Amino acid sequence: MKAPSWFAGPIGGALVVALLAAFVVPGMAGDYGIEFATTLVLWIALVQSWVILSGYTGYVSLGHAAFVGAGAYVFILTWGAVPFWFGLVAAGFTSGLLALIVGGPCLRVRGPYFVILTLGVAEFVKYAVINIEASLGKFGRLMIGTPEPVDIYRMAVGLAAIAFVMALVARYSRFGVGLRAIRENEVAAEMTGIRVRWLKVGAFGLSALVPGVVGALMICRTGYFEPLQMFSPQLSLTIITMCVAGGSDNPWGPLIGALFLNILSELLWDSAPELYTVILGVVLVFVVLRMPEGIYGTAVKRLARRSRKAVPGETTP
Amino acid sequence: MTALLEVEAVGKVFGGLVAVSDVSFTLAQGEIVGLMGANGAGKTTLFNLISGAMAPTSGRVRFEGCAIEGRRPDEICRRGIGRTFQIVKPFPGMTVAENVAVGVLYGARRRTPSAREVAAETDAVLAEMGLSAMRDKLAGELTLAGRKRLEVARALASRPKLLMLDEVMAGLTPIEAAGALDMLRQVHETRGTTMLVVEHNLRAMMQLCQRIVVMHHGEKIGEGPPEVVIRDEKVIQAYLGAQA
Amino acid sequence: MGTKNRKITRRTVLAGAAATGASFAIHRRARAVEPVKIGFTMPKTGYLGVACPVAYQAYELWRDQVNAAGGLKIAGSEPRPIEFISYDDQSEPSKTVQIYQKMITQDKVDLLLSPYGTPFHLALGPVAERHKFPIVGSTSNSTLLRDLGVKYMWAGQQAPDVYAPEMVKFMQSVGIDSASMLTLQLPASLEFKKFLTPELEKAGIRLDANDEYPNSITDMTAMVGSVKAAGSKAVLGLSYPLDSALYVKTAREMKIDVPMQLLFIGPALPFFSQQYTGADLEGLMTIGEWSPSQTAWPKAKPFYDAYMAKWNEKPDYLDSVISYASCEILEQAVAKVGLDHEKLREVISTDTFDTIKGPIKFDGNDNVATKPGLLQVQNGELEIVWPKEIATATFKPKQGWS
Amino acid sequence: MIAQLVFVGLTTGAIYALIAVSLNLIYGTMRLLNIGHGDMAMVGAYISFWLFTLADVPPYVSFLIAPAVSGLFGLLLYRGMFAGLLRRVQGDAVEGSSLLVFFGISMVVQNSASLLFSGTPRAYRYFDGIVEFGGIAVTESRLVALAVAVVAIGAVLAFLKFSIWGLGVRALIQNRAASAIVGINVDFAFTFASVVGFALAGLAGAVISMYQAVTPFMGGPYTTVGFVVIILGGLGNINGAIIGGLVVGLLETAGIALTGPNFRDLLIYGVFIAVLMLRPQGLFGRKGAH
Repeated sequence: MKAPSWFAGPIGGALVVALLAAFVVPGMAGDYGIEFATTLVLWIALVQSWVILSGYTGYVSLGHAAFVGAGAYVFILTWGAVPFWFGLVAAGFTSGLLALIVGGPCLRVRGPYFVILTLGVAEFVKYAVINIEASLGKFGRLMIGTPEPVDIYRMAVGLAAIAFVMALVARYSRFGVGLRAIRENEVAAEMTGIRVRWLKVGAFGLSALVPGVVGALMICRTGYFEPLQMFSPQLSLTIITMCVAGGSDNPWGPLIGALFLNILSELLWDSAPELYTVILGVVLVFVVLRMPEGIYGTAVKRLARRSRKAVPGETTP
Repeated sequence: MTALLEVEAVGKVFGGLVAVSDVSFTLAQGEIVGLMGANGAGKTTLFNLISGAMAPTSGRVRFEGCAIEGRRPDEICRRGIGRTFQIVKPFPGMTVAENVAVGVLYGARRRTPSAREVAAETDAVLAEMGLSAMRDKLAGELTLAGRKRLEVARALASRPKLLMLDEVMAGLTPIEAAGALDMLRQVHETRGTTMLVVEHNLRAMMQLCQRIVVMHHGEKIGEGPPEVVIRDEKVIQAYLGAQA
Repeated sequence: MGTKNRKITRRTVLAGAAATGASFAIHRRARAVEPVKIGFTMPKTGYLGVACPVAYQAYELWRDQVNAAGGLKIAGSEPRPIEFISYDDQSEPSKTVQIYQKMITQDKVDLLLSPYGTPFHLALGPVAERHKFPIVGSTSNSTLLRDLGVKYMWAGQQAPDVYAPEMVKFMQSVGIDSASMLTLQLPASLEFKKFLTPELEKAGIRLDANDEYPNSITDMTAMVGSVKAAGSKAVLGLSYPLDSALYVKTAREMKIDVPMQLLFIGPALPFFSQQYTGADLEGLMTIGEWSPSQTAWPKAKPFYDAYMAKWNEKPDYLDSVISYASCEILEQAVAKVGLDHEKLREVISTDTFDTIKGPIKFDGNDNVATKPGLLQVQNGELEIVWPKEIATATFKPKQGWS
Repeated sequence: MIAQLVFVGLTTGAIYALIAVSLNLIYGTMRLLNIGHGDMAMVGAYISFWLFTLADVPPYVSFLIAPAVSGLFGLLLYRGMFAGLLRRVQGDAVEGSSLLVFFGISMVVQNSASLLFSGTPRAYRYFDGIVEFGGIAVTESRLVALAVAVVAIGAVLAFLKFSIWGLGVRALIQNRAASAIVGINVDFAFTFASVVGFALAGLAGAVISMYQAVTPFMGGPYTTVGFVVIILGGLGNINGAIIGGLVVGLLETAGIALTGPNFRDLLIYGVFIAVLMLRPQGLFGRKGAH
């Protein structure tokens, strides 16, 4: 299916927002604002990439950290040896390749088995890298001459825009219809002519491209690579949290989830530095209990209900 | 008439259990054939063997002259075999229109359709199945009759040359069942689709099918025009005996 | 069968509550004069949450002491009380970078103290440089800080390339000719191993068992077994607190009878003496060059007493001491040149400071006045056994377990 | 040395099995992805530590108090949150939602502990004599841990096997929809799973506190091991969880002895991945159980 014409709207919108974010925000926000915005935008890129596999197909991956870490690792290995942009691209493609390799066997397993298997694979990759680094006599690697924060921020904005468009196109294209059919009923999907395996592995590979680049940008920010931090399972968990909080059937939910969680934690952190993690936990629990379909899903439903009430006689929203 | 589907001495064994044994029959282009038999006779297993959900232990299945047994279900679908499930499997979280669009997008065709073509074809199938009014409802919210209809619609959307229907009338009220019957006849009339139908409703089978294959304990025990088959002594004994 | 340390904890709770109350009181009274805002982050949550109290407790002690004495003396103006602006960096260096930017640009802090741990110092180097904001490092001990080439940050502790030769010199001085090394796969341990291995070789000390283990380790039976089989004269555990405790547990079970048993970080921490006492603790060694009983440093014992009084547990001889010393350096620099960042950088880079661990002077990023040393538990107290110049006791081989 | 390694592996494995069995009750019955399970163990460990240091209560008494507290916590969580959640959310969405809920709960519990007690590790000494038999020398606390784990797991097994309610819980683990149809009281089974699941986690924590320093963040690794073990053994399979726990325990001791301690995680996760590749439903899971 060719991209329908209305794609032009959201894609154009994403571009405008990205350009504004890239060139207006730095002028308004101070150094700290840029750091916060970079963090936010990198999270947006991550959740958009995650949703392509896990949101659309229902194969919930707890292993996204492996791709962030692998990208960061490749980036630091090639640091100084290849041009900067080449390193970024290499980071993305290495993660994508890693996903294609592990995706085939992993995606044979469904449901909870897949969730924990991806966690296991990510931990395996992490400790493999730790062992490789140790055997090379490395104890954390330093990068000197990383880009200025403002430039990292702009790259992150670009990346998030790419990730958003990828998630959007993946959602509303033939590919995305197939992925969602797999989520709804894999057997029926296969019987309806969907090459289930190709689609799943393809989605896995696609969803790993962006995190690889995110990993590279993350180590650019601190100028330091250490496997234990870059492969942290906490990162995978946080991605899922944002996506579930926002709703994960389309790119908007995760976008809202990432905004919600980042801004909330920023506000809490600033006003209640001691208690903020506790409050954040309570809010998360509340969100799930009150909005099981995520903030976006629930909001859409409420709006639909309201408009239905407003226009009596109309049967469907 | 050329044979569209040829089932040759197909057998399936699960562990030690023989589910289907040495079944052969053919379907001609444009024919509607019924598959009858008591519960456990092996009808659904035979469906699974043809549609690729399972590989047969022995025998061949040819579609348009090509051996398809043991191939992946998605490939078989794209070759032109569509099916429904006895226990319905719609995509519950997608709308009715989206369910049908999956068939349009991934079913048998030579090139990827454009968005406009998908929309047009989806609308056409929805109209054909009488589902237009429910197009934006979630499939999971439909009644059983609606979901069964939707399954047929989704299968039809994939432009099958052969449509395999697994008890699309079971569990429906008599009025709903009559509606379904009319709908299938309509489809056959306008599209000329070949059909293989499993149904327990004897009257419906008599009205719909040109020929009936009867199975019992995994074996084929009879075949012929409906009015002949139901008078067959062996069939009555096996079928009614098991029913009673 | 069981022994316990009840007194410590019950009093800790009470003392903690009292201290909080006291500091509130000071805050209110001091409102008359605009306080000096000093910012820092601590990894209160995340994987370093376990380790950081030893550092921020030292900071808080310093603040309370300075405030109780009338405030921070500033060249050219009245003393002003100290107000801390501190945040949780969640054990993430990128968060540290972000928060320090916030503290500099939004909270407009006057001064900064350092965060906890080497990676955090490394991540912060460029920030200090960009804002020309001096930060006296504390709990950082890597050669990488030097490689970073920043002018506004100084390492608190000795880098391993200085430390390793000293350790080997000590081993030679007590006649140790063979060693087994157990290394945790975390940056600080791995870096130490990298510099220690060639030194051992140069000194002709045989390296027997030489294992690395991940931070997820829960059982050391196999590893300690290989140490026992090797029969070395020293066990060099390049370990962190929790795996140090695991080593002791396993070495006890397997009766490791080795004269020198060194654990990188652990024996100096309070929980260690809750878990192990008496003969188990006796004779264990760790790195560090500080002791309250070193009379050459008149401030040492008072610091120890004050820390005990406030927190009801011993300071960590490495991290608490250097954290407090970094505050002292800042305090003395401010007393001399005021709050101007450029002047502060100048004076910190050139002056010699009088701290609880003796004089500290920086050359480049490194502290060149302090000689790295080793500590040993003797009669339940940590004593300096190396280097000779500041030793408070002589090395005694470890004598079995309880 | 081999005897020592195997015995120690069994003691480690027994605790893993205890945690996995309790996690399996929660995950197997309700499909709640309890990533806060290890934090419940942490709560149990703190209870044990504080009771001992402040009130002289010996740990074997805490073995009763800690599970009572954490079991009550489980009951409150189920009644207050999960009963409603499970009514409203179905299918795969349960896992996603419960993951988020437990992520929140875990944050609250961990950080409350951190605020109340600070991150400083705490420890006490009890059962710390060394027992020697047949070439094996172990700290008493390991033996106690082994004994407690065996008794607790045995009690759960006996309950599931011999009582009529246990039969219901087992049926529920096998097939939830079918169980409700045959009249099994799903609400009771869920309550049981919540209370016993949480209580056993608390018990495990109380046991662990005897030989491992207590910190607010100690739970994470146990959660991970718990999940690996129940998936390895087959989701919902209690016996599988026991065997899986012992396998991981032995991998940690004997496996390390054969390969090297730096291979610990590669070994555990490698075996885990390999098993799932060969048997996608786990070692003892039924095909199609998921």
